Amino acid sequence: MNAIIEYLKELFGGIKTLLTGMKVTGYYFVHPKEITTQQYPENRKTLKMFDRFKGEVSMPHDENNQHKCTACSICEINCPNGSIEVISRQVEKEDGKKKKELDTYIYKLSMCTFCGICIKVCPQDAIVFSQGFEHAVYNKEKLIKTLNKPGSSLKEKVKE
Amino acid sequence: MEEFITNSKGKQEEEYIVNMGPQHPSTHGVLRLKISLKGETVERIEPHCGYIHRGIEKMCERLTYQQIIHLTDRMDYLSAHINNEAVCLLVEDALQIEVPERVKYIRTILDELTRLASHQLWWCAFGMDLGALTTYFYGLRDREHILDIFEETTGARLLQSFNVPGGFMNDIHPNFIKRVKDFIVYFRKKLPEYDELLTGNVIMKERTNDIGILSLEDAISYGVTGPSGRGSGFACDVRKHHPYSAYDKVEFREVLYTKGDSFHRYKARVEEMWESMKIIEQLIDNIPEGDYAVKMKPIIKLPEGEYYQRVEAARGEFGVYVLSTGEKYPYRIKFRSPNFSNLSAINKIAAGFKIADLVAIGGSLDLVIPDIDR
Amino acid sequence: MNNEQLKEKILSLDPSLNISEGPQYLTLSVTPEKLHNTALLLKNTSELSFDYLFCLTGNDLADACEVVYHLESTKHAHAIVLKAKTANRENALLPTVTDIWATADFHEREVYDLVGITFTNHPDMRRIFLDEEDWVGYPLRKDYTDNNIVTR
Amino acid sequence: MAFNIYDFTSFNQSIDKLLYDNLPPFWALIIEMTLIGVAFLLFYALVGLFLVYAERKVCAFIQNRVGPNRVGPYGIFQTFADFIKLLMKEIIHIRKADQFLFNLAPFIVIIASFMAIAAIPFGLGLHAIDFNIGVFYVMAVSSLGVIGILLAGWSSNNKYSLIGAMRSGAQIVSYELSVGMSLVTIVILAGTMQLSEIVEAQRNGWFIFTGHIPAIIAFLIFIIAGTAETNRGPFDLAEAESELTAGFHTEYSGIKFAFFFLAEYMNMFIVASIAATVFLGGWMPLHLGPLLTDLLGNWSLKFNTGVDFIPPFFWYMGKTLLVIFLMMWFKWTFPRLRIDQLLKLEWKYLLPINLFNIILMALIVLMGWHF
Repeated sequence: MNAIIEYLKELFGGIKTLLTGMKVTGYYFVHPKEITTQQYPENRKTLKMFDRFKGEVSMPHDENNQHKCTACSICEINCPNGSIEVISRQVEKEDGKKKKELDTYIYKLSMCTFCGICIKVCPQDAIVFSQGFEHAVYNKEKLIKTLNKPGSSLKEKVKE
Repeated sequence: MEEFITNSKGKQEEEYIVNMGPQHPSTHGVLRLKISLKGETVERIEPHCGYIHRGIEKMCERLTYQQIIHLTDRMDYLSAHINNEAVCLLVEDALQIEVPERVKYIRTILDELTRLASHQLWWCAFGMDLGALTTYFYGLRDREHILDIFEETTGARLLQSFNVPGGFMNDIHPNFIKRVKDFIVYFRKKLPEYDELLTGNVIMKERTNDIGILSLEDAISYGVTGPSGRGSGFACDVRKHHPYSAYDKVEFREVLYTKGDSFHRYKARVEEMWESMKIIEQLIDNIPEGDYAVKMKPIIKLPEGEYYQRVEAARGEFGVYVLSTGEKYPYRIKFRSPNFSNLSAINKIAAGFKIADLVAIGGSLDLVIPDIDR
Repeated sequence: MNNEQLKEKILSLDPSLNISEGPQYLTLSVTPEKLHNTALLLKNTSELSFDYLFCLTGNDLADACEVVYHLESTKHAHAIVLKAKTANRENALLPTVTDIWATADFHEREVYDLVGITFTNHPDMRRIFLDEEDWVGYPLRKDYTDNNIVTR
Repeated sequence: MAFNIYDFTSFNQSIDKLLYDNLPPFWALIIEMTLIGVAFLLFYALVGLFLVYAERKVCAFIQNRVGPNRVGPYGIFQTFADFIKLLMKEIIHIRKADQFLFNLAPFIVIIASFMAIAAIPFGLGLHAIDFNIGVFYVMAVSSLGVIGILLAGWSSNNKYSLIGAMRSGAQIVSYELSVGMSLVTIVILAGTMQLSEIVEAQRNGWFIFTGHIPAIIAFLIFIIAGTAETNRGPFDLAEAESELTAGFHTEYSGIKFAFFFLAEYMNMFIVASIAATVFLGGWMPLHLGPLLTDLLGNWSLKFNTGVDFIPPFFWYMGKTLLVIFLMMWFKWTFPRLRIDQLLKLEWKYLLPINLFNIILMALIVLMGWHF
């Protein structure tokens, strides 16, 4: 007799646990409001990434097309993957002194691991992370970016 | 494939060898398990790793200590923050820098959030290994909340690289505390659902109870740590036994189970989620004011000597061994990854069980393959 | 047991051992010949009972190879570092400790693979990560060169 | 009865008459068969496509997500898109596979399910063939599919496939018993094996109500065993994607895989159909039995006439979909069983309960304790 009770207990206990599980899934089936899926390409307009999101390295330019980079190459030295290349040129000033100036700031997105060291070490805060995350391109060459805009120059006040 | 074994009657039998992986849904990555089968029963398992070996230790020999941190993310990507912290703690200890209390508190909170996120993902994947596909989406849904917290404060969802020697890259986001609190309230409601859906389920119990038993002695001998080891009763929680950061200031229980089967490994992890929430609750209101980082020299050189730092990653004990010659690069760095040791025990655990059990055992060990291969 | 007592205890068991104090752990340096016996001693002496090998590292030093064993006792919660230097680099040989701590199985294979120290009596001395058949050299050796190494 | 307005018998007979009057009997028969075949093929394809879509939506909602919503409104054309994709995919030829059997296997699976569907009454007069041993026929035919699965597993020359196929064999051999026994329980109550008569016998109350306790038990067992027979979760050991990647159809691609896929859903449909027919009254509307009629009087008569205006086909489909939903709910909730547990469930629980249940049903029928 005990064996039969044991058997039935096992049976109904098992069925009960199964029903508990079905209750959970059933709840979500009848509560479509719980769905949290984001409809990505549609919500592009309203989608806002967090301020600190590490999308890609970028160099902010002000309205006069001026940036803050002094071409000191600290970011290049600190980058663990060699994804930054700072090319500088020597310019002669009015007073005859030679001065190093940024020529091209090459950023290889394909090699970047988003560790954020370059931005942390930059003494001028010339580079920041921008929030763009749609990096997919058809050509790998497009991932090599020049961060300073053509014709841009160094912002006055950070010069010495 | 042409391997023969001789059975008791002296007759030669062909072994039925199945390669599970490198592409297989339940190895969670590029691990290859060479399994000798007899019917459905697993006779012997031979793990073949190295499919995602990147030579991180070699790469680190050419990187400064700040730069090493971002590579530690990429070993156990599910406990990225904890791995970062290990290197930072090692450097701080070696240079005898006392980091601000604020940093310690926040590190501990982020550690536990990482652990929670990792265990949530494990729970998803474990359910899937057993064939309950719905668990995956529930777990990921809840994990999303933690990832949002990470994203807001650290700027990345998975590979944060938020720690630097001496503190953090940045201070926590103003919303951080509120978000964490909201999450705890939310997750305290959702976690019982996990139990209802999977833990209590009779099929799940049948599938895991008394399956893949790892005795305490074997757990210690194989160095199976983390919840997998604690499921066997191995008191190996580094947070408890060698406290770092703010773990000495919080009350929490080291979750210990005794049987060492898949179910107890499972329970240990689920319990740990509760404990993690407890730890976060104790700290979140008391984050002291202060700096988020100590000013460090731009070039860090560790004094000559050997250093070792242990932390409790989500899957077990994570260790960093550094042999320094006083240069800015480490002469030799070794990462003791928990999964590597946990994997080594798989033959011991799973031999003699069915092939379906092997999947359950693999799930309960919660292996992360890049952490094995490094 | 703290480091002082540990040192005394170990020296009382085998006075010939060479113990130095590091910043974190006691360091016990042994020759390859004595490694296995010392390991057994550390594991089986009940006051020591170092039953948990939590890290096994192979180092390539300039003149020799070295294996560092980080040991802990789960019973007494004390830890020690055991070190063994091979006689030379070219033919680096050490006895295995797999029979004492099972976790050494994989770790020693890793060391063999990357540092090139062969462990005698190991049940399965094969490369673990790299290709057994066509990989030349041991990557973690200091003189290892590879055209694919990217220099920044 | 009002549902007689939806009687297809006269319609069918008029077509039959038309054909036989104008054509020689042989050609009339051929054309008749072709018409029915085409109708069933269309129905088969549509139901298959719909079920795939339904499963994806149901599992999406259960899993707290949206599901397909890109192709067409609410993604209803998603399965069409998938089907076109499968048609266009390359059929990979496996070296060292037994080509003949490898190609044959999907057809066996699909033909077995196709044959079973012929005997199911979709409505009054909507019946391809009305065997007097309908229940027996459906059982016999629907279990032929396992031969295809075994062949697929063996001929693929893949170890996972072979394990999957062997599991499937063991599974079907044991669960066939439960399916049969639970149907026998109802056959005892109905006193016939002809499906149309079984439906007819449920005019005043479905068997699940009139047969009460043993019928409900038999229904539950049938659902469980039926799920197992169709290799669906939690009994999807033959596929077991986390263990055996995809089990017996690991090596299949393109349209051949689509056959397996379709057959799985059709088998589910057939099992649900039989459950609906045998337990839930088939196309018979929900009528309040004499007991309730006494209780409610006039109202129940009005109710009975009212529901009769819903076409029988909708009743049938509604019930079938309900059972299918139940099976989907199972699949997306439970973990998979292990092979030995699967057999344990059958031999330790379902079979003894079933045997006991048959005796109970026989007793009830003998004593007239049913409604």
